[in-house]
Amino acid sequence: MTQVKRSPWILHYDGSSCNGCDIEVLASMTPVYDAERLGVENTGDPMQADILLITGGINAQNAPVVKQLYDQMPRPKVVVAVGICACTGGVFKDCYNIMGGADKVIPVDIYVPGCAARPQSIIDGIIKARDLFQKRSEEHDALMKKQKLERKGEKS
Amino acid sequence: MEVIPFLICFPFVVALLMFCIRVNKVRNAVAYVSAAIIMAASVFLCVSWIAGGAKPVELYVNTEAADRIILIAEIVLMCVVTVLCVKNRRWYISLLSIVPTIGIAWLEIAGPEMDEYKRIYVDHLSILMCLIVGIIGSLIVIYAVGYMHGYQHYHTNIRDRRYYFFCILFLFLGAMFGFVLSSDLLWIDFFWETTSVCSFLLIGYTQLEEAVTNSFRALWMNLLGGCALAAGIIYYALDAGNTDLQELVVYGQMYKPAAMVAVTLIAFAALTKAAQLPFSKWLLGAMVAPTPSSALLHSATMVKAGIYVLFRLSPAMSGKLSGNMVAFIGGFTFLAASFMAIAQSDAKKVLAMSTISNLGLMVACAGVGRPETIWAGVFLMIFHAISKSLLFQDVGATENALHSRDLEEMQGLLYRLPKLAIIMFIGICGMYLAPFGMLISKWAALKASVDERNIILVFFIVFGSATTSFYWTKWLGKLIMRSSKPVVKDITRKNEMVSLTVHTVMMIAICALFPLLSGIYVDPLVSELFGRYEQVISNGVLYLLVLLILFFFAVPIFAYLRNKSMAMNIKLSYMNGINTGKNDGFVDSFGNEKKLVVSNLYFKSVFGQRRLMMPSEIISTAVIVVMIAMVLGGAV
Amino acid sequence: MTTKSVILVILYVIAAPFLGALLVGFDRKISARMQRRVGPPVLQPLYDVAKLLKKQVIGVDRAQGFLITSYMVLTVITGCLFFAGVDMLMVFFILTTSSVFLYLAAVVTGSPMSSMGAQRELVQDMAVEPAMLLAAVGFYLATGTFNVETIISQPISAIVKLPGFFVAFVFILTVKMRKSPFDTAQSTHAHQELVKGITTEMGAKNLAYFEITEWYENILMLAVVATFILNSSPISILAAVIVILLVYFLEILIDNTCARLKWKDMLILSWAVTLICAGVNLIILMVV
Amino acid sequence: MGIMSFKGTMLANLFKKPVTTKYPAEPIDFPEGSRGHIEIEIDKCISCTLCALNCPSGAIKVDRKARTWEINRMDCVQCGYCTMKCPKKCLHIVPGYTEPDGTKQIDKFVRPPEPPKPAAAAGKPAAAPAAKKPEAAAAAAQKPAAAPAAKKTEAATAAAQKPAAAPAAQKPETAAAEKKSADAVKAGEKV
Amino acid sequence: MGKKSVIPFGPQHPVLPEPIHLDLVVEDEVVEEAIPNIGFIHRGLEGLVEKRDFNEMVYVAERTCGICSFGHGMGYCEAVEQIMNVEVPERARFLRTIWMELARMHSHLLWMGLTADAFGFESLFYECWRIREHVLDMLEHTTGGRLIFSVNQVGGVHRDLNEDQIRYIKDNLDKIEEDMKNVEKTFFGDASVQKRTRGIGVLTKQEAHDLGAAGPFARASGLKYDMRLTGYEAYGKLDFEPIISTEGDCYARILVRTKEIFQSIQLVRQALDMLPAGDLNVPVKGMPNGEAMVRIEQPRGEAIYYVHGENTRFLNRFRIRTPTFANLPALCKMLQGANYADVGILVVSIDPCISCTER
Ligand code: SF4
Ligand code: SF4
Ligand code: SF4
Ligand code: SF4
Ligand code: SF4
Ligand code: SF4
Ligand code: SF4
Ligand code: SF4
Repeated sequence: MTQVKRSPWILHYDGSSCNGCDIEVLASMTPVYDAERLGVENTGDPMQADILLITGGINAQNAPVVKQLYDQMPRPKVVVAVGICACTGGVFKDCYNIMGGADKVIPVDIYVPGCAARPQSIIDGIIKARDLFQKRSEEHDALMKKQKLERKGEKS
Repeated sequence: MEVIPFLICFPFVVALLMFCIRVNKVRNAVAYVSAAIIMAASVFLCVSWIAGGAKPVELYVNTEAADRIILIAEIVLMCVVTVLCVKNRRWYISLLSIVPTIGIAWLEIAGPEMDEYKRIYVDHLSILMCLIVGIIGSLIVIYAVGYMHGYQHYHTNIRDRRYYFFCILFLFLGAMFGFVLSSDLLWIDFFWETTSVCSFLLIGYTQLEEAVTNSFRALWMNLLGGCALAAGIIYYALDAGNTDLQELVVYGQMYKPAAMVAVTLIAFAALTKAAQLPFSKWLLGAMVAPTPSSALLHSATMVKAGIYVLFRLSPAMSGKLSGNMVAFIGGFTFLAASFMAIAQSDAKKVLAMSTISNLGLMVACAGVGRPETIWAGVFLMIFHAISKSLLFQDVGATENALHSRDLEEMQGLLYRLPKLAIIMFIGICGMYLAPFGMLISKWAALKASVDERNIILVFFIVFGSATTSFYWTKWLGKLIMRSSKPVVKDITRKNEMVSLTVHTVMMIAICALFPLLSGIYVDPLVSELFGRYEQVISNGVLYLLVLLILFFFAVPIFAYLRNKSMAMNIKLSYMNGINTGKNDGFVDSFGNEKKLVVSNLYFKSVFGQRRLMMPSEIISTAVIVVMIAMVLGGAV
Repeated sequence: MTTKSVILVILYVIAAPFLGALLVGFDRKISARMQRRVGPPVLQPLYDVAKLLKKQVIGVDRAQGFLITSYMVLTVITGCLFFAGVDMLMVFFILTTSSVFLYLAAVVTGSPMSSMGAQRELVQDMAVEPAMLLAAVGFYLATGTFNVETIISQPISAIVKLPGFFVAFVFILTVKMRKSPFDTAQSTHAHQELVKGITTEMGAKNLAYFEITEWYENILMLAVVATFILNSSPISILAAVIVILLVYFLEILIDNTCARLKWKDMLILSWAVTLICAGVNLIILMVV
Repeated sequence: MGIMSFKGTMLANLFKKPVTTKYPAEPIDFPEGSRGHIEIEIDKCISCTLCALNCPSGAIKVDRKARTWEINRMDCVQCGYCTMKCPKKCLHIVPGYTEPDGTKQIDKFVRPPEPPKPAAAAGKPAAAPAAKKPEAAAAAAQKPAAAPAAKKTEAATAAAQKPAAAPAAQKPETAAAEKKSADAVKAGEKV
Repeated sequence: MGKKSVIPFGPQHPVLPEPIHLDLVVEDEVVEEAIPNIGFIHRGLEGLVEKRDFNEMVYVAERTCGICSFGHGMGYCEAVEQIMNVEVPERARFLRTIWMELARMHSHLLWMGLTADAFGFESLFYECWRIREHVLDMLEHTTGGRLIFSVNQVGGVHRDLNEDQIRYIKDNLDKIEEDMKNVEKTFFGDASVQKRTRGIGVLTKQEAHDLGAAGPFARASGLKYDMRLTGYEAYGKLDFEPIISTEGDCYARILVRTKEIFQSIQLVRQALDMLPAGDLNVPVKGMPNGEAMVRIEQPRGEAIYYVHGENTRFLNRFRIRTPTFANLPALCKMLQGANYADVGILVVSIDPCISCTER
């Protein structure tokens, strides 16, 4: 069984955040917190990412962007909403231009609360997410195997 | 060997026919038949010569009558040039024709009594040239029939003078045969001038403003070479009492001063013909001519006439000042032209630049003048002739279908115009990729110049090789890059396709039979020129290369088949999250869809022709002037 | 081909990726320590590739898969040829060919980032090729052969005669290994103006193949470094290993102490170094 | 100007200890006064709703009748304004953060019945949110009903795995939690 | 046809900390045209004044942005205090100044890291952010928050500094100063860094003025323009000179910001030494009635706060003019003719804060 959870690569997208969580995500990669210990790589490219870290709420303009980035990621994938804004819209949820948290457009798996979410909290979130990633990967394998068998069955 | 006069004269006759027949269908039929005959004749010549033992043959030792005919023809040529020059208010150019012709005429009529010498000489090199001219030339004629049809159809502003076009094509073929088979420098001079004038006439075919200007540029540069040639001949003849090329080379090897000067002057002439710096511009300008003439004259054959002469002279130049000059100019041209090719986006211009660049390498090989470099040079010549002719024709056909020959317009051509694009792909691969032929030659040239301890040349080759890959790869990438541009209707005519296919097959065959060709033909060729031969690349390596070629085809095919059966989920391409859904556009700053355009890098500000041409011309001119002055002054 | 070279080739095919991965692993660890971080485990590159192979196979264009596979296979073949001890010049020429496949794999998608990255990759290739070819020329001048096997069985190491070539080669190694300041086409760190550059559109399997090929290529390049050192005496093997490690460490140090340069600077710099170092050395070799 | 001016630092760093904190292997050392999460001394609360009215992000919900005080942990921005507004000073902002979770965590506290029993009050001010669970009913809020279709396939596994541990009876109440708290804010404005 | 590429840059782009989009027309990697598009972060938080009362609004205002959140809270409070004629106690003014300067340090360090990152200098980026953690530690020790401090209130502040904390700050400042000197050497001494910053994105003094640039960005072009000179809060009592540079390129921008970090260290030390005793805040009575405009110097430039109230709990209007908004026109100017590889650096060099630009 491949330990896919040893290598969770993240893609970070900043929605309508105030920057607070945004830079805390970056801070969690820096020496003091060093998420790379866990094998995290901040890819910036959805094609290569396993975990989508999304900060900030969703507004009309960034909703399709978030959706597209999510769609571009290969399965298995996990979404982590970082910060209150991404969880629920936070203090901005009553603003006319905020639709709400990230779960308004894509399924969110892990909510990381905090305003701003602390780096440790983000690392917690990543750890939870990578366990989920491992689980999904195993399911994905099983699914692939099944499909392969089915295809073979069809042929013969 | 009776086929030789036939080969030379027959195209002239056909040319006359072409001019007279004004019915397209009939003329086309005649052109097909004549092309087939020429091809057959050249092959026959080769076969019969090899059957006769593949020994050098000397013919026509005494032909007063023929000499006279040629002299008259030369004067007629001069008159034609003069008339055309005056008509276009460029009378001064005609001086470049009048002066040497008068000189040659004087030499022949009033000059010293000549020894007996041969007029025609047949050996490996001339047979090879005959084959190139015969086979590729005829194929291009066949291609031209189809191409010119489409060309006239789309370029309604250009007067249909196809009779004229084909006339000159055949005229040229005849001149070319004459050129490579003659040994008499006076004959050579005549055929030389004829090819120059043919080229001039074809460049001006469209009679548009730009074409006329370019054609006169080509004319004066080539005629300048002609002057040097004539001067060299006269100088040599006055001293040695004959005008035999082979004799000249022998004298040159013996360090006879007169021969040295003559060799240098003739080499200079060859540089102009081979479009070396600082005379490269005429070849670039020649690209305004219809594609068949570009393919035939300006890449596959005529420019090779310069190379041919240099190969002949190379034993005499080897290790001398003139040789160094030629090697330097060649290497320098190789590098500078490949730099400039980077900045071109017009497909024909890229081809022209790469032609100049490759010719430069051949010239450098000749200049170094060692058996190994000639070996490499000959192979370069063969590969270059085939693949360039192929590429030119292909680009021409593509242009007819696409109405553009801009590289950027060729994006995704592999999906939009598959047949032509695949051929183009193969042609380009042949031009530079390991383990195809061109690269092997480059490799040999590099090795030989190291052996020769020619440091500058080593650098030219090493850097030129890097830049060469750059612009070719760019082009390949364009062909394969996905594009949303519409599929293009393939309007390539059957005869064009025939020529293209034969070229492609030839190209692949030669790659595959490379070691064989080297063993049975090129090695003897080299030892014939030098009287000795050393193997550049061991046979083992050559066979390994052939194996690699097979592999080269096998790997992608295998990978492709494997990949086909694999499940793959297609995703949108990455555009910072604002791909509009078809991979060809993104949401712009105003919320609208904007078409994505991905262009290649051209580095115009660094490698642009405007920027590099002037300095390169200055450098090369300086080198040539200094060297010639030194040779004239008696240095060896 | 001797049995020795057969063994070497087999070793290369099997062990090179692991060795390459380990080197990258140490690279990441050492870099992390330089940045006062703990850094990922040494085996991280292997974990990464294992994961990538597990992921859903995705792509923008079907053709990409086969082009990348061809790239990988051709690079491995090139490496094999080198370890089989054949003509070095040929090895370098063929290496250029395999990199063409990488270029094609990146541009086939027509995506902006990956195409621009690919173009820069081409510039990089253009920057390194002279030095590589010159290195081969240098070996030829020093030992009279392009044959790798013969080169490494000379009585004295080639580096004695070829210090300039060595410097030029190590310099372009920085480009080849995609290290700062020359990681213009693809950066292992995402924070590049081209996103992931040439690999932007590669995910899952394709990226895994790319990574593996990089490992093979790195090992090949380091083997060339070793060729400078190796001679007929067995002690030279030890020396070669030490030099390789030193060179690799130097690359890591350079990577961590330089800003990324632009393509123009890269081209000028690497050509200048090639011209000066290799050039002077060449002149000396040829004249003497 | 120098080449690789940073090399000294880099080489020196190589022999220095990394500054990385070993979290999660080692616990975090929160400075005193760090604003982490809100805690309530529920027995002191008088259900005045001032905290709920003044919370800028509407995280608190107070139900006077049911004597409950609940906070949506995924809504609280740790501003601490509620603690200032509370007349009984029974709200505190203390170090330590709410753990990330797959669901939106709502912590509900019930005020003890009228004559307060001292025994019940003693154990209340619990420290970490995790420790609170046995006393306060932590409920798993359902995902918003408007979740996109894509979620069903992709996140099906996640949904399945989510513990149904939360008492079934509480579900309807928590589902509406978000909305109601928002309503509360609006109601407050009208006052 | 031309050889121009038309490509998107952003909104999702790893070199950009925040979503901003540029339509780029590029030829040979040289930008010919750049059209920016913002709005990916627009929340409309100014509109919230109608839903949150003026005290509560402080917490919304400081979430305009998580980097100079302190300044936003402070600017808002100052504006409200102005209409309500509140005299803020002296100690509170000094505390505000101290926190403001600490926030400036963290903002500048963050920026320097991002700049290093934009030109591909990973380890320098890490180094800057490592130093920045010291600043964040100080802030968390004294305010309870790493980025968003929530210590301001209309009428003053509600956290105080005790002796331990002051000592802690002073110790930390020494450490930072030392580390900064090391980083500074690389920023100004390394050849490769110079290659990427010198002469890149030059903005002359005149252009900076005409295009309305603000903050360190403007000061790097030689505009002596620093709102702190107006002496709000405790700045009037501190001794400092605005830092300017004249080159106007990316190098100058780094220079100005680096020097400002040292300046901030000095300012914090001064303020700590002069810290007067007294109340932290004064009670605020009544409702805001009238309008006020306040200008303060945020780390990234001048910000303007405008409030308007009509004697209710809720303000009528709240507007912020942010520095990035002022700097965008200059950015577009610089991008023209820039190298594609420099786009990232140039965008970062104005210290773009899209989140407050769009609020
Ligand atoms: S949760 Fe807070 S810190 Fe994070 S983006 Fe939202 S307002 Fe900013
Ligand atoms: S800390 Fe702030 S957000 Fe959290 S409950 Fe209290 S007032 Fe609301
Ligand atoms: S303000 Fe205090 S007393 Fe009032 S409801 Fe909230 S916690 Fe209870
Ligand atoms: S604020 Fe003015 S400039 Fe900005 S979007 Fe609105 S109208 Fe346009
Ligand atoms: S920023 Fe402008 S548009 Fe947005 S809420 Fe405020 S006033 Fe309205
Ligand atoms: S101009 Fe003003 S009122 Fe009109 S639509 Fe735009 S924002 Fe609304
Ligand atoms: S807000 Fe008003 S004053 Fe300010 S720039 Fe815009 S139009 Fe001018
Ligand atoms: S200028 Fe930038 S850092 Fe400052 S508040 Fe605005 S967005 Fe935040």
